[in-house]
Amino acid sequence: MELLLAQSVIEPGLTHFLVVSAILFSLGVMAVLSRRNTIMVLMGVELILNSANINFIAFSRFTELSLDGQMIALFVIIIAAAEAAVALAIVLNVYNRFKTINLDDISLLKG
Amino acid sequence: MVEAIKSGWITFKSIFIGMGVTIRHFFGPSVTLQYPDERPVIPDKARTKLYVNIDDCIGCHLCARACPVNCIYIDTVPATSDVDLGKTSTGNPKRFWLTRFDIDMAKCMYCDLCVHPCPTNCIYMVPDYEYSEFDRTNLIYHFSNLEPAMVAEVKEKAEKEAAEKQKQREEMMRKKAEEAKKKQMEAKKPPQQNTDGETGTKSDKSDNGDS
Amino acid sequence: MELTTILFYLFSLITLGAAAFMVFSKNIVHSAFALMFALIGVAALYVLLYADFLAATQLLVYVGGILILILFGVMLTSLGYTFNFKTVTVNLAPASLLSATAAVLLIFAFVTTDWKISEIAEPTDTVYDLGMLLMGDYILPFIVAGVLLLIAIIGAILMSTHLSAENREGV
Amino acid sequence: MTQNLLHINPIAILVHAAIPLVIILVYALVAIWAERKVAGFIQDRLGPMRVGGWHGWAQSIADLLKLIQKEDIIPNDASRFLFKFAPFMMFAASYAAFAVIPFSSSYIGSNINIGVFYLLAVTSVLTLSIIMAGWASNNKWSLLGGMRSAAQMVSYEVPTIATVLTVIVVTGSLNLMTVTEMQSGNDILGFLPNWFIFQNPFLLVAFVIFFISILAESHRVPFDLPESESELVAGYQTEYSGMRWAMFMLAEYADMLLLSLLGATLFFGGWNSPFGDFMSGPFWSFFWFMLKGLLLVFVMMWIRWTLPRYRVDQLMHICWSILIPLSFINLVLVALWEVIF
Repeated sequence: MELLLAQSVIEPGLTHFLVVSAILFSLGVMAVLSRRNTIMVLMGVELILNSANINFIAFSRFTELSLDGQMIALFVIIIAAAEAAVALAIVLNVYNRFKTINLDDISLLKG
Repeated sequence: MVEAIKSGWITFKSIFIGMGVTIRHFFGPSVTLQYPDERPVIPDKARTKLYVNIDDCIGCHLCARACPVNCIYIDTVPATSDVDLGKTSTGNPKRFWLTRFDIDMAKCMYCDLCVHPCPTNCIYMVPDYEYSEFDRTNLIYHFSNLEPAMVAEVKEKAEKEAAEKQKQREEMMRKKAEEAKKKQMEAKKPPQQNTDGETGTKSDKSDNGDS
Repeated sequence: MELTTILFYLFSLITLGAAAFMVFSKNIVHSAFALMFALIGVAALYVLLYADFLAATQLLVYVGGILILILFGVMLTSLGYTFNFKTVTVNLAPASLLSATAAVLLIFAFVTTDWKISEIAEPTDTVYDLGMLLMGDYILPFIVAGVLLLIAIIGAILMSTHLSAENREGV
Repeated sequence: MTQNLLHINPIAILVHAAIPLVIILVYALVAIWAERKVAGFIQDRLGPMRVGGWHGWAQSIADLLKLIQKEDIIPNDASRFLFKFAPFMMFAASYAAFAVIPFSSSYIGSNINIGVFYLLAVTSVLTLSIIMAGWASNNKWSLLGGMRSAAQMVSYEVPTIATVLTVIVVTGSLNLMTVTEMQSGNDILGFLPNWFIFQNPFLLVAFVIFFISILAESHRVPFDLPESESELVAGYQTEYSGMRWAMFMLAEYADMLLLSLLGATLFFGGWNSPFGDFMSGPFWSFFWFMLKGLLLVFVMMWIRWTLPRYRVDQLMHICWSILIPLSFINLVLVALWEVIF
């Protein structure tokens, strides 16, 4: 039993983590493109940032990049926090003005 | 700044004063009574549950009349001349069989008004406060100690005696009427006037005797 | 077969499943909670990559902070709490085409590239080294990030106070 | 340290994980009983006296049996999965945090270097589980309770982390075992133990702020707004019954113990005996540690029966305009003290 499992499942290496991050990235892109709810789009952006972070940390673990990768990931998290705070403040303002957060309905600048 | 420090100090001081109060109560004795194990001492005149000492009851109905909610039911049968019911502990002679003496404690309002009129002090409150029941009819207390057979016998006897007395009275009435007739005949007075006067005095006399 | 391997597959399954649920769920609150599972899964993947400090940061900042902000945003921008929180999906075909293309291209690139893997020793104390880096090589980005956060906070507060002031005028 | 965790025997992991679980369960049974006894004594009552023998010691066990038998009700329009999942997630979050608590000089679940940071990160998941429970119940009081709790916990996390940071500034280590070891010995004024609470006047201030914040974080009176029984009919727990409600209760008590033990570790010397080498050793250190933690828990209960509940705006005012500025000023002062002395 254990042997069979060992044969079918390979020890996770750099590629495994990269594939996970690639799928996560495409899911995030899907959310950003197909959803019209601003908060949903924001959540998609968080997924994309996370997939980037997995990439950074995987490279820092398996290559010469060392701790620099983790450092960049840390800054990404910081920026994500700032982005979320500002974005949600904007979303609340938009909701207060337009009574909707559907991105297609917020078209005042289209002229 | 000074204000802020002052208000902060007052905040902490008041919190600690409050906590001091609670910790004193924490170590202080508790006032809880462990009820089924420890029981409170009932005051002397506590109104808890009515009790009737049936041996002392003379069947005078005073308590039933005093009751504001009519929760006392008394039926009496006069004693026949051949039995002596004895006397109560207070010396009053007993003249009635108590065929029924019920108190409905579900209706009782614990006013104590029935206790005071009793001439023999036979109805009073006893310090028993745990008599809850699942069925309300169980709260009707029967104090009469006569058995049903005894009740029937006593009733029969009393009826017989009453019938006898009635007969005697009728006999007496007849005799009296006969005597009156004789007198009437002898006196030869106008019949209407005489009869009116006679009956009037007789009824007066019987009223007096009854009361 | 090692515990690490099982854990890797378990956590990547959780992460990707939760992320997929997040993207395709109609209810936006369900999406937000699915995002929580995805973020926790990502934190677990960080642990498997020996980035324990970053895993904790991920939990603290994303799960304890950003996600709660998002949930508050959801609750504050739907019309009453009985509202269904339904979201519309548009451009389904082009979006899925694009994201599938991205996924295929990325996976192809990642799998075929011959990465220069170096077997570095498993680090035992990342916190100390990270701290030294943060106070050494990365001191300027660190300060800039601090200033950025400060500006973001001030901006968010200004925007929301402006919002409430407008409300008061409206009333 | 992580590789140690990943390469050891799974059975060893299970055994290690079971020890805090046993401690939490036993503590919860004792604490629920003790809470009622404390409430009773403070109000000049006796509290539970019937179940079991002496002073109703088996009351919590009877309650547990009752809760197990109760019907598990799920509201019709509730979001079923989230509704079922929330109590377990809440307990998992507080239970996972026990991994880094050094219970005794020879036992710690996981001796990782980011100890305190891990603890704070894991407990922040608690907030989400409360929102989850509140939203999934589909009940306006639950939702209000959940939202209030989220606002409260996010706010009070800031002073908690700031005061924890003051201790970290002094120790220079996030590892709770190291933090505890740094406090052994009796050197202050010749007899006082080397606990951080005695080492530095600003750490005393830090402890006061920390204690107020953990009261708020574990939803204890006077900050029990999320579940305020008299206004929100128990807040996010309204729709829960039976075992799921018991899980919430367990998680709350576990959270209370966790934060008390964290306070004992950071400020009161953890498992160090107050008498130096006297009565020290693996068992005695466990005893002293639990004693300190349970004393803090007792103070929480004591405060519960002393102070009334705050309003929401007062709660936020206390946090944002008093505790947060104070804790940051205090952080700077502690750092200055460390530089000077």
